[in-house]
Amino acid sequence: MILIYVIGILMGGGLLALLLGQWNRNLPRWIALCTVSVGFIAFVFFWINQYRTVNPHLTNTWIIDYRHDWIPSFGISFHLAIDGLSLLLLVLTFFLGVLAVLCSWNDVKERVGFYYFNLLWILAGISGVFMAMDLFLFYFFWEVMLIPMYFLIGIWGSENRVYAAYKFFIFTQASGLLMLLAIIGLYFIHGQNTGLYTFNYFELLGTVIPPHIAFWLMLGFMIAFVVKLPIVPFHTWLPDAHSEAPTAGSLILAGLLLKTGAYGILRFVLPLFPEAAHDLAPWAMLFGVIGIIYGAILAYSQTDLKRLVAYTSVSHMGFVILGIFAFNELALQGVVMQLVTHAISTGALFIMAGMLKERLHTRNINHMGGLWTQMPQMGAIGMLFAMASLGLPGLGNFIAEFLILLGAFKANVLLTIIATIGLVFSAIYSLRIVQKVFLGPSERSDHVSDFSFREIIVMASLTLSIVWLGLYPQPVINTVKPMINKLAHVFTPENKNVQNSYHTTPLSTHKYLVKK
Amino acid sequence: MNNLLWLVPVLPFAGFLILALAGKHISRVWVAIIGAGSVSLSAILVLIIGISFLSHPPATGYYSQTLWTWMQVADFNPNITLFLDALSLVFIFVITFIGALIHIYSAGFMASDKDYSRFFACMNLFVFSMLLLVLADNLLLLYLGWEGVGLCSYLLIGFWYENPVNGYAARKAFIITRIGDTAMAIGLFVIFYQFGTLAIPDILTKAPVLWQQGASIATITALLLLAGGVGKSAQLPLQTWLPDAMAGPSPVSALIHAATMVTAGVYLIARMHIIFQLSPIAQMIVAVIGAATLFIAGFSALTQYDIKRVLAYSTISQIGYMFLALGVGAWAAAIFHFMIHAFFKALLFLAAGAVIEALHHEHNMFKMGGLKNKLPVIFWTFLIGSASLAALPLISAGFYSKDQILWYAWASEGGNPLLWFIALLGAFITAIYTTRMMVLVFWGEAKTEIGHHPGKLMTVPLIVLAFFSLFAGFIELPHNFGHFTLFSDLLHQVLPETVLKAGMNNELQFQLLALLSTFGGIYVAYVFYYKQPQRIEKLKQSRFVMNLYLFWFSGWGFDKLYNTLIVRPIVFIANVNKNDVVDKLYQGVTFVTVSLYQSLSFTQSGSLRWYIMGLVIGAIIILSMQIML
Amino acid sequence: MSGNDFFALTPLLLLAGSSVLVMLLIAIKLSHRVIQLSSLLLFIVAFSSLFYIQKSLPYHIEPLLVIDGFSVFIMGLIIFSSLVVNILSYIYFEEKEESPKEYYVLLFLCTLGACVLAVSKHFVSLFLGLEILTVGLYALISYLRVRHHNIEAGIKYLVLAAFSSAFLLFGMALIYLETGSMEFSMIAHSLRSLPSLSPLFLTGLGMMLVGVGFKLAVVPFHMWTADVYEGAPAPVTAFIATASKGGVFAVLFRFFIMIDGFRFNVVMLILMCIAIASMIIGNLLAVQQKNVKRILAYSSIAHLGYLLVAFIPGSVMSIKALSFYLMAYFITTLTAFGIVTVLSNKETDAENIESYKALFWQHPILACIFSSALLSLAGIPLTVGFVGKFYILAAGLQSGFWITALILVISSVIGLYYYLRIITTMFAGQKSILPAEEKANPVFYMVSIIALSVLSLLIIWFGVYPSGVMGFIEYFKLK
Amino acid sequence: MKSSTEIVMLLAGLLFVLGVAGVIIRKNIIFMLLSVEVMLNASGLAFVAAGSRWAQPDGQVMFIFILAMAAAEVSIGLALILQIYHQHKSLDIDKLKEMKG
Repeated sequence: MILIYVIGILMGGGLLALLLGQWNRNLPRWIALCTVSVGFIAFVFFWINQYRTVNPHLTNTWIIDYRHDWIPSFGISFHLAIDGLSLLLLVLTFFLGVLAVLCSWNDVKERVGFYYFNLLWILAGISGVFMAMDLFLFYFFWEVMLIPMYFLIGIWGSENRVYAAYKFFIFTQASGLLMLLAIIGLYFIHGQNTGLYTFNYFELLGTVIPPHIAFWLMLGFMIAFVVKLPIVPFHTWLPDAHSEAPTAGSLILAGLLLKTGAYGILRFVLPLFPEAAHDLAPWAMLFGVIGIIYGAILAYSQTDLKRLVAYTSVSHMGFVILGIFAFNELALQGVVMQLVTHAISTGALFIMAGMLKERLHTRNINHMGGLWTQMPQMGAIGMLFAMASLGLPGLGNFIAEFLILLGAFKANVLLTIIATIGLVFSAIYSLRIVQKVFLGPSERSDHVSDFSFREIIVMASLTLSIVWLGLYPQPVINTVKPMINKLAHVFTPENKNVQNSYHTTPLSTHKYLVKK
Repeated sequence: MNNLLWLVPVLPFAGFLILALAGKHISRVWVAIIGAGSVSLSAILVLIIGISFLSHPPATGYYSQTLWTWMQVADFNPNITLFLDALSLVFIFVITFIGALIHIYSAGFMASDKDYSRFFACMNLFVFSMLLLVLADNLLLLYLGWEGVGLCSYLLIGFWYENPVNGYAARKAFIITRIGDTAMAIGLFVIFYQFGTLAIPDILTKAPVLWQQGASIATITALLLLAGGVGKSAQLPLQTWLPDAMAGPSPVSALIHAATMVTAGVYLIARMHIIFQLSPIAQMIVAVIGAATLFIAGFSALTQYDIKRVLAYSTISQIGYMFLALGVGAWAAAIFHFMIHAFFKALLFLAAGAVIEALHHEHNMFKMGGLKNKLPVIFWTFLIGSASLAALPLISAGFYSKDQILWYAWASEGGNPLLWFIALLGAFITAIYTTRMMVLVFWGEAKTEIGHHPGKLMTVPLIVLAFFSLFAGFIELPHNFGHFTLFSDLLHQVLPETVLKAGMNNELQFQLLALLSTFGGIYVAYVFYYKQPQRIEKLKQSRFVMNLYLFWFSGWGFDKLYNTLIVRPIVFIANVNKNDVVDKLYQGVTFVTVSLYQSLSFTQSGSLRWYIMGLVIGAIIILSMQIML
Repeated sequence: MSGNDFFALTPLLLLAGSSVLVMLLIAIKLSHRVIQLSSLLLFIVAFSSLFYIQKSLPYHIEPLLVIDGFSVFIMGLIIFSSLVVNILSYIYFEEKEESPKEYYVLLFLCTLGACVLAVSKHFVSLFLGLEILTVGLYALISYLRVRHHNIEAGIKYLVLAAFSSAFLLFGMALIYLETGSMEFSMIAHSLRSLPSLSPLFLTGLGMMLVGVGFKLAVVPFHMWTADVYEGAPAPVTAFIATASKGGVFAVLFRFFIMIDGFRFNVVMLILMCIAIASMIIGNLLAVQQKNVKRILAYSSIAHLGYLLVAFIPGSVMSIKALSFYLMAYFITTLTAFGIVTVLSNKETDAENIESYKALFWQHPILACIFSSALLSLAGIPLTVGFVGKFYILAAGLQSGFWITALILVISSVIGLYYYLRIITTMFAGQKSILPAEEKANPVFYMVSIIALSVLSLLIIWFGVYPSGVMGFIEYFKLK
Repeated sequence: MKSSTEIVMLLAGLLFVLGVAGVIIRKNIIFMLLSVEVMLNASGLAFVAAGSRWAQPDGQVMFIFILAMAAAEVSIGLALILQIYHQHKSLDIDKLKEMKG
């Protein structure tokens, strides 16, 4: 039930903020803060409990399962369930949610109620995406998070916001609709095979799909996820959306929305279409590597700080796709780490870009420089996160990238080597950020203030998290371990051979097994 | 006492944390005390641990201490484990001991800097990372230290960040070393999939079992690790960053870019020596790289006018010697040279720093001169350092370490006459540029007024280092000259002994030749720079010599080469593609949509007759489809 | 005709009677307000009579009419939309027209025509219903006769409608000639005995498609749509977009079901082409359109294309999907035009997109209602439009019509752009400092807004919890 | 099929096409309406012919409906035309192009 309550609290809090925002400007942000904090605390406690009590080698990976009929005539149910991966991402969602509320504390001055309404509803949609175990419901939440995001960018963004909002919405919507087609296709294939028409994820897992159809259905799912992720060449919405969105919007976009794409691939594409995914793997990895390099080169040439960071996201997400399609436990664990650490490090960079914008009224790094003198704290933190972004050992991103590359090396040596070269490029652009913003001769004579107390809280929590993840990532690894193990199990070569002997038996108790 | 090992890196780290978090609120004295004190404490601790390690050597030859499991994924489970054996003992001794001296020196040197606490924070962080590097039990932890020292090097080179040139040098250093690191990371992948572990002891035991002598996988792995070492140790072809790195404060150059970090490559190769031994080709390449580097860096050093750049090129060249030694299988000799080099090069940099500060930040040697009497302490310590660098026979420590390398370059299994000859030539050049530097700085007439004299905090470390530069060599004497092998005995617990070719016993001749080359070099420099400086001017009139001079001066044109081949094309592509060519695709889609809209909207002309026409045409199409199909 | 026949025809009789009654009320010079309220009451009575006759379903009145679950459902939709249009009409006509009363008579007649279409199963009743509807619409469209646009729209609609009616009639005549019957089931019967389809029959079917296609405003018979929507008074536009199309679509569907037209590959191919062209061209035409009424017109072309996507498979799922989507489309379109109506002032309709600027900050409620309608038209979740679109895709994919489904998806992305454009306009700009203008009829204004709020709540309610409605539709299955 | 039906149907078709051509060609609204009437009557004729083929009265019933409908249409049409003339002082259909795009 906690799952329902969480979504309910977020949506309710949003409505409350909207209504009370009419007559008090301060109330909405306190409501938002309380709402998100409650969710965060609830999930952290839940996680700690879970972590203590549950054995990571357990076969049943599901922690909570809640189900209620929704549209029975279509076999659609309001089915929420979480396993380690979902739990982890939910904790992340609420963590960044709290930060998003905090970092827009003074940023937003107009239409405060509506702003926090949108913020909370985005979080609700994202939480829903991470919990939904009914494909229809999943799509539902997938789209629900878009509209408030559209408003967030379109109303509170900077100069070019309308264009960015359109672009964001149309890209994600177009790809999402293709996924809807694939979902319905899967629904009918499953129904025609078994006579049971349902959108239930667990039922659909065992669907026997003719290979050529499976490939197209998988592409339908993939397109939605790779646009969200994003993978070159579907990435062009991202720099615009990120750079035009308000700080909290960029934070949520980079920290959470992109993660839903990776989550979707892990949760749906691989288990539902293992063989098609297997066929796609070399291409997916290739595009991942192209993304790594291409994103990095583009990041290097940007002069708009937020745009620059946005392109680094493209580069980092290339690692994610590379890792996912390496299909082994190392890489997949790396991917999960990458999701978490990228959310933190890129989120921090966006927050910092927002703070700089607030102080300097520009995002152009050519107009910055020498800020260390006046803002040593921000300089140090900025340096730290630039280092995180280039994958410095000891910080979380390194663990993620190293595990991904280590895993991917097993799958494809050549591509991994090229991807590793991407690390050099990441050093180039990260150091460029530091150099242009904080180092060099001071460009300004007026006073620029360093962190305020609220900002220190925000940045300190991010810093602690990234260092913690860099030095002791085991809690994260253990939490997702059962899920990842199961997933990796599907793709181990020995298993494939075993599978061939299963050839004639259409039904098997194991949900993730590959069937021909 | 061994179980206090964790404190050795933790002390400087604690210093870093205190200075980083509260540096603004601590007085400068306390900053110095915390900064230098933490490293000094750790140096003392190392002494204690070292004594206990030597007096009660562990049965396995090493001592390891697991702090916690870093992560555990599938069969990949690196720990945060510290690992102490003879090799790492030597390194942590050098790091903490020289580190402490340099910290003390810095307390005086940086006294007037506004970012005092930031400097010490970074220095402490560096010591921590470097200790982690050499104490790491597995390659991943080593990599952590490896990148950590890179970060600190970056931070400290660019310490005076207001000047963009420093920032550029810092970035160059970081990025070029990162190229090597990347190759090393790939090497780690290979190792992991070959041995299923990254723990160094396991790798070293498994390698000879799993791999054939001369197996190509061994070569590949060794070369990938070598690439890492080459980057960090500024060897050919990744040597270009080190001369620029001199933009940092002199203590930084002394600690990071002379004594410790740049020798990390030497440490790595020595640490993974079994893999290198399995691949004679790779080992040969190490030797060749070392020889080529020492040669070209020597010539470049000859032409510099910036005192720190001379020292930088000389560092590259000296590390070349160490690589050469590693390559020919003279493992202990390489480590010995590392230690001696750490002493005298740290000394030289610190003394140079004192000179530079005394002369109002004047780096140009040609504007110095006549300091012999004005800065006597500096002069004498610098002289001792130079003697060691030039390997002045018998009395300097440098002679003992370098002579060993020269001998092994000829006589060991992997050695050959060509390598030996290059090394000898290198020694000759070393003597020339060292003497040139001495002459230009300390003799002749004074060209710049002296500002303030170095205080006690600065001179005491110089004197201590000078002492070691003179006498540290006596712990390892040549076979025909006392045959005192304290140091190599210690190291041979870890590293294999050097195998000599058959029938090599005429070591004396080679020592004499080395001696000759040193004195020859000193004489040449004496003639050209002291006796008849006009000869140089005369030589420079020749076009060829001038071009050669400029070529050497620019570090053999490597910077230019890399700029044209790699940097410029990438920057060009990046700038051309700034607006993302992929986006054009989507703009094209938009354009098509809008043009379709415009042409369709043209059909909505508002004319009823046109609408009727449309209706009729539609009807005709439908009817003809009905009937035709 | 027996008593039972009359019983079954209660809704139609009520509608017909209402028109006479209203005429009488006008004759005794009652005020506009009274006329409006009484006609509202009569619509409610007619609507509730639908529940009343349910028990006796299905009921055939040979040979012309059949009253079954499907027709009752469609009639319900039609009467409901007329009811809403009726509510919206008061404030619209009160300030623009000195004699607005006869409007209600025409509205009843048009509703009657549309309802007759929904129950007809014979060419004669089809023709009658269609013409009652169309002739009434001519007058409604040009009701504000002093406005140039109204008259222009009226004459365009008149000429084209008559022209296409001629096609329809000629087509019917050909089919009658070939099959010897004008009753759908008899036609089906005689078709079954024929070895192959004769060209005359096919020609007839084709010509009928032209006629019906015009009424539905599908490509290539769509060109009148924008002009008529723009020119007609906003409430009438709402009526054209909903009730008139719903009736025609119902009869087309019944015709195809009864003659089992889904087996004629050529016809289906043509319908597919029409569907595809409607979706693409309809959406493209709206891309940069500045006039909101025209945007909604073009979007209605696309939506009819979507409906055809569900129509083509002709499966059981199709019926449900069509019913659901028609309902979704009705509610949404009524809401959208309702907003246009409410925002219109005495001189002009609120059709320029610029007049919606900063609406969100001036009339947040109206803006929210309009946004919900637009998002529903765009098919975004949380709205009924999404469930409808999902239903259509499901119906299409169930029978393997991937191409039409794919085109639907792609074209709805284009559609998204212009819906978003309106929404963006509403959110753009700042709150103006001008005081809100005084409304002439605050009570009716409030009533209209309440009605629209209810509609938009329905949009969201059905979007979040569609299973109730789905069960309801299931209950009204055809046959 | 009886040959007389065929001939009548041909005539109806011819009339229909004539009507279509008339609507397309004429620019005067009144003539356009007239042409539409021709088309409608052609359809009526076709119904009569079809009814006679099957010896049913239905075709003629339909014809009467068509007549009634045509009359209603023309009456509204003429009213509109009056209004147009009133506003535009012209019956040229090509001048009625205020709405487009």
